[in-house]
Amino acid sequence: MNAAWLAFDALLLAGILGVAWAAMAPGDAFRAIVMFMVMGLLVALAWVRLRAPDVALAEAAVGSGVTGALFLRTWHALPREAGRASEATAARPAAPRRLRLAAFGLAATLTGLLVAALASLDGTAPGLGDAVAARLAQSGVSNPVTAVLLNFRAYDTLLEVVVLLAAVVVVWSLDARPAPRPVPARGPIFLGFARLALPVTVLAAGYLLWLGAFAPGGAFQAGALLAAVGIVLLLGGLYRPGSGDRRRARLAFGLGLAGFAGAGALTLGLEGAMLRYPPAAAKTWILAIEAVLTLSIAATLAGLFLGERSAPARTGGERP
Amino acid sequence: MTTATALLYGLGGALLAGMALYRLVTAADWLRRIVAVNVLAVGVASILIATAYRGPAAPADPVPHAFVLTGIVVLVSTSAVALALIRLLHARDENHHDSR
Amino acid sequence: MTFFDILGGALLVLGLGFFVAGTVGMLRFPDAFCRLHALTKADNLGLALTALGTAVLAGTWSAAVKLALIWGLVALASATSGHLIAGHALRATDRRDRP
Amino acid sequence: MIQIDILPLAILMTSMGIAPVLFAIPDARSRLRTTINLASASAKLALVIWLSIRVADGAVHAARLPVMPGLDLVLQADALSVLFAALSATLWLLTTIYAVGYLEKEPNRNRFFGFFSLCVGATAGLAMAGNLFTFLLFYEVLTLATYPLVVHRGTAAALRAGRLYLAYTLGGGMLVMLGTVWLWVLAGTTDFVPRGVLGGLAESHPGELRLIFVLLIAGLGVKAALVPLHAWLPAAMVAPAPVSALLHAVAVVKAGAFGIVRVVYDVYGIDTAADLGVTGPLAAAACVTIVYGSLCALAQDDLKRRLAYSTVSQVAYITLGVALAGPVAAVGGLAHLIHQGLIKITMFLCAGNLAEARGIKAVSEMAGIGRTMPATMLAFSLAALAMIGLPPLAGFVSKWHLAAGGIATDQAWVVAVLLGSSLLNAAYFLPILHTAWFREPAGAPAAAKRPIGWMLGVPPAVTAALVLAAGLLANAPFSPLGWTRFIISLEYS
Amino acid sequence: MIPADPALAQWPAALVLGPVLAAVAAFIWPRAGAVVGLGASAATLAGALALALQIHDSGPIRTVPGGWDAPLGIAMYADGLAALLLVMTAGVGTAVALATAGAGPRQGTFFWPLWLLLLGGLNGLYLAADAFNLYITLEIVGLAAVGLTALSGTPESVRAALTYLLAGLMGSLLFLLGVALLYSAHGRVDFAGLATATAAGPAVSAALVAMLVGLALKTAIVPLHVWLPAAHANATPPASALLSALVIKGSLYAAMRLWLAVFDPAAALGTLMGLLGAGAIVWGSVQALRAPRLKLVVAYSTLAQVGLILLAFAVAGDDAAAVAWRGAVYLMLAHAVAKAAMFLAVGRIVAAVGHDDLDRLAEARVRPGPAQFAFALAAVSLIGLPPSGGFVGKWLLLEGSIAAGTWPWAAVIAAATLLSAAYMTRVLAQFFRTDGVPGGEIVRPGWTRADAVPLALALAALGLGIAAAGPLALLAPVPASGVTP
Repeated sequence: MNAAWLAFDALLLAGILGVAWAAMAPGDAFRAIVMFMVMGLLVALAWVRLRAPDVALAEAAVGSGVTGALFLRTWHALPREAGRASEATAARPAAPRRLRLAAFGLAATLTGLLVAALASLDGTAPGLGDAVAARLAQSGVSNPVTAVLLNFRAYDTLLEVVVLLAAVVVVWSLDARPAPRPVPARGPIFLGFARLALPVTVLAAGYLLWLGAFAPGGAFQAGALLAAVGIVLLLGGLYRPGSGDRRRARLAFGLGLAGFAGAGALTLGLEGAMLRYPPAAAKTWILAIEAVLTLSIAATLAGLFLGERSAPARTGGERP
Repeated sequence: MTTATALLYGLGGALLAGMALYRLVTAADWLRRIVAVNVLAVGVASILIATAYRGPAAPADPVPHAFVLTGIVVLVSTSAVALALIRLLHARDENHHDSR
Repeated sequence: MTFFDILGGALLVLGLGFFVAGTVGMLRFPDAFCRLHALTKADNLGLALTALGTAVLAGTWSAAVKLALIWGLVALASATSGHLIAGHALRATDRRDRP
Repeated sequence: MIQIDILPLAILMTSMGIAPVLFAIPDARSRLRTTINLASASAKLALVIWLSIRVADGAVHAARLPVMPGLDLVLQADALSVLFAALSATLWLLTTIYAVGYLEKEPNRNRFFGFFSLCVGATAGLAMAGNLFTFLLFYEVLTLATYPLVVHRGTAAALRAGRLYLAYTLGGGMLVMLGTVWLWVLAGTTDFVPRGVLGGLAESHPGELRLIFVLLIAGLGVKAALVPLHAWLPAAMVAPAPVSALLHAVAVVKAGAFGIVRVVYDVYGIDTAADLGVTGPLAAAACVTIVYGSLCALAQDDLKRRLAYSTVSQVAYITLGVALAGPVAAVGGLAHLIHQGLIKITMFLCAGNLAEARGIKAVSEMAGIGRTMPATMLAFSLAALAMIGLPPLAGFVSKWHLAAGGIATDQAWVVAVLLGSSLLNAAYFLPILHTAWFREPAGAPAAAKRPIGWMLGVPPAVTAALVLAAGLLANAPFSPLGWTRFIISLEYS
Repeated sequence: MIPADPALAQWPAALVLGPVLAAVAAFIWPRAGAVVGLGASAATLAGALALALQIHDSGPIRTVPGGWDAPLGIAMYADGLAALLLVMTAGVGTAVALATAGAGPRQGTFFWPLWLLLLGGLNGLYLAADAFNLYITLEIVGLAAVGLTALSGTPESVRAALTYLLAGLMGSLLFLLGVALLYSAHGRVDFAGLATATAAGPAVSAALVAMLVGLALKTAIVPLHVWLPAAHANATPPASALLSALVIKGSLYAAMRLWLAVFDPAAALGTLMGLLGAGAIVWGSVQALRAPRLKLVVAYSTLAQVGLILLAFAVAGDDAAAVAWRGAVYLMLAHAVAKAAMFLAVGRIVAAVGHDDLDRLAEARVRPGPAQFAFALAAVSLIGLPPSGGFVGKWLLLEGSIAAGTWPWAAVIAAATLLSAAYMTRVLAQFFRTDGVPGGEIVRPGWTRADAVPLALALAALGLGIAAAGPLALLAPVPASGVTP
């Protein structure tokens, strides 16, 4: 049985490496993007194998899904014509031989270093699994990953949300000339699908959020799902942002961080330490924070996808 | 590394990182570089996940998982900024062309 | 090895077969439309059988419901995306035909 | 701990403190600027006189501010400080008057006078520096504050001179810094103490101490224009006349010479230095400079260049006096610090007047100028004769002591050097006088450009008078010579 | 598990939370941006000063947000070094904010949230006592910095921002790789634990290399500097000031912290760092001597200055090393203040003259005296001449290298001084040159309020050379092997 599993792992790994290589190979950008998304799914599978379902979910939803969508949107905004494509997207015409050799040297060094390092590990390092397990009861949630993310190392997560906000601030600070907008996918079939699928997806997001407390899931996965809903709405032209929505959007982006940091300040005042929840009410705090985060993350991811200024001003329609 | 599986995926991560670094340096266009960076990140994440693996029976160490979750979100944010910059760059170039 | 295990396994293998067929079609067929044809059929059925097999193996109703839900959503999505892709392909061919 | 003493701080601030004010005053308000300038300059002179009296009474004035662990900014007034401070204070007042007249209606006067007073402030700081660290600080400030004055004209030539000046002085400053840090690491102190602070180190680390000495002297030698570190000085004569006075008499070259005196006497201690065998080479370097400078001066037709090379040669007398390691010679050297300053500033101010009034820049153009500008040329001639060493003028006094000191420390060859250089001095000054007084002007004398107002006329007259006085009244207690004797009595107790 | 004095324990967390919350406010209500930004910066400065005094009196502060102690939880650690950089960041930032308060609408809108995020990120970075925590703060700083770079919106700035982002991303991923290796080797990532953890080996050394290379990318240590000149030379003046004064200090500080607190690297590695530093000094100076544009000269000088700071890594010997570290930190401080002043002054000069083409500056009919004066004063500190912070830092560095008997480094420091003097003089000469003006009267605009900030910063850079006693007292225990468990 074990050998079979190893064979499966090797096969999966080979697939991941192959797809990754294809994703980075020169040539058609669209193909590369699709390959990248495929790699994300395969990696998620591999991580399920390694008993990391939470991460697998996130990788599939965010790493592969949202990132892929972002790539496609950008690819769509870039010109196809060869001559200008190079100017717009190329940093350098092509890699000369010397550069390729140097790059290979670098890559080989890095890989060698890592292989040596990993091979040298004897697995004596205990890690923090036991520490987490020991304190899980006091954490207020039963899913260890959520416990780490929102209680034991909640400060990291707070800063992570700061990164998210920083990203959306930067993206919105760039005033691009209205980039061509994706073709609105209309038609009865799509609409039907949207009517049916979107509510279900929202439901699923809520389910994931609630699930996070004791099983794989949580704010980020749920947020990603909601973001997907938003993106479909926007792409389908089912929802056209008006000029007034810009402030509301900013509000939504800021909300999560405001809530989280506010909770930090509050606990700092009440408990004398940032994000140390009152032991009894830990679960309430965590779920409240996660709920706010989910909405904000969804809005932020959608905002990142849409980009600033162009967005509300832009009207849908065919690209020329 | 505790188990062969972990070692296998860890080495896989190392390989991914190496490949990504090579492509990152040699890639001709921005889009491809961002893809490469993402692959590099996946490589790093794989090493963390492999580190956390304690065999099929025992539960895995959740802390590296939390690290990777954070990393994924950080990376999608950064990628979004990079892609927005690429779009802006293109728009600017186009203006440039129009002005000619 | 109960009867259900065998049944589930068999369903999984059958589903896998459909996936393989779909993939082959995807690779071999000449243009987008044929590929879509191969693909959608294959993965709907393939997924259905896989889901069914998994449900049998899992053996709980809640799991079965979830799997059914997943299958339904995927079926919907693939139908829609198939439609969209076809539309795109059509427009693309139009544009190419234009002088 | 912070230690506050009003007197030294006041002397520093009278020139440094007003610099920002001067910067802020727009060019148009020249009367206001002049008032502030002269008021502070006179105030400073008064304070320095007061200080000298206090020091003569043996009072100790010291202000200190800790900067780094163990390293304090120390302003401490001893007899040697007073000597230098008095010189710069007196000449600053005169030069300021002269500069006001000289720069009438020129642009950037606020910048000029601002940096000018910064320079003099830095000089006061150098004079009162209580340790090598403080000295280094003001040494560099002096460099920085002088650069804008050297390039004041903003011409390509001025900027070239400025670049040369910075290249030399910053290089020198770096050497001083290296030496100071090394000394600090080695000895754990940089304080100026009569007869030195090195104690037993001379036995334990002679090699390192010699290297440090070389670093310090080389660094200071740049400003003191010791050959071969002198090239910046002749080049810098493109600057306006008041700046030349500043460079040659009031501040810069004197700072270098003064630093050498400090290092030899108050860091190493004259005996230690002699034991380390570093004074001999120093004396040799001084002699080389004396002769080389004079030889170069011979070849110059441009008046200011000739004066510049004579400075190179004359300032080395100070170094020589110190390096001879004997009280008598030391008296001569230190006295020359003052005498050379008085003499040389007289000559530069006169040269400036010649250029301003008649546009005369070269010796060859001076034919018959003695008749058209008698007062100026009288002052110039007096100074020239003093420089040659004609008794009873100031130059004679210092040269006499140097020679006597050479004999006292049985290094009779010094006498030869002094005689030789005096002959050379005569050889390049007497022709000037001859041309000025006895030659017929070739063709019509150069037309008058502008009249010499009192602001341009009085300062050289006063300095010339001082040159005379310093010679005649050499034995009075507060004469340069008398004060020098007082200092040396402390150093060679 | 619970810190000794809760009142004390709140400072570090508050210094991170405050700016972050302010950033959200400034983002949601753009109109209030300037008010919120200025207020938050000033408040942060006050808080940082209070913390510094606190530490000066009663030693380092260690707190655990969340109440879960390391290694499971995250520790925040504030010692003199951290406090000094906190004050530096808030101080310079407040000054730059004051200078920006009157800038254009778009800058107004987005400058404030970006700056406040940067401030929060840097504060978190200085206070981090946990490798992964450090990684996230690095990302915050990196993103905010990219945003500031692109703020001017010119194609050059956008391209520069993209390159910068990619370099920074590469760097932080290498850093994360190091964190992963550390965790896999030690099973923990808190500094205190890592410092005491015994098990070394390939994994740990690989981690050290990966982290140092990553941070070198972010700090623009030659030869990993390619992104810096374009980024710093094409951003708006306030952005350039923040980028060169503060942002690169963040990653440099991280490297310093890891070097002192977590690893005990081999002497050979230190020498290598020293060599890199020397290379950076030469390369940066030569480029600054040849750069055609004023802003480029200033940008390249940053490379050389960072190189100088790197020399501290090379000086061995216990006491000597301590002195050298103090010198390096003080150089960081002085460079931050002086470089901010310089970029703001350049901004004023360019605004007045209309271009920053160095060779044509001598022909300019407009001579913005105050700005040029500020530039010159800042140059004095950057060259390291007394009385200035640069001089004090350089003195300590020299003292360290001489005490350790490592003469080559002393020579390098001397060379660095003269080189920097050379390229700064190249600029100053253009200011004094007047005979190149093609006819006509030279215009000398007087003082305006906008000159106040650069001038004040430049004077502060000089003041650091006189009032060095206080800051150095804070640094006294460096290197107390960084973080005490």
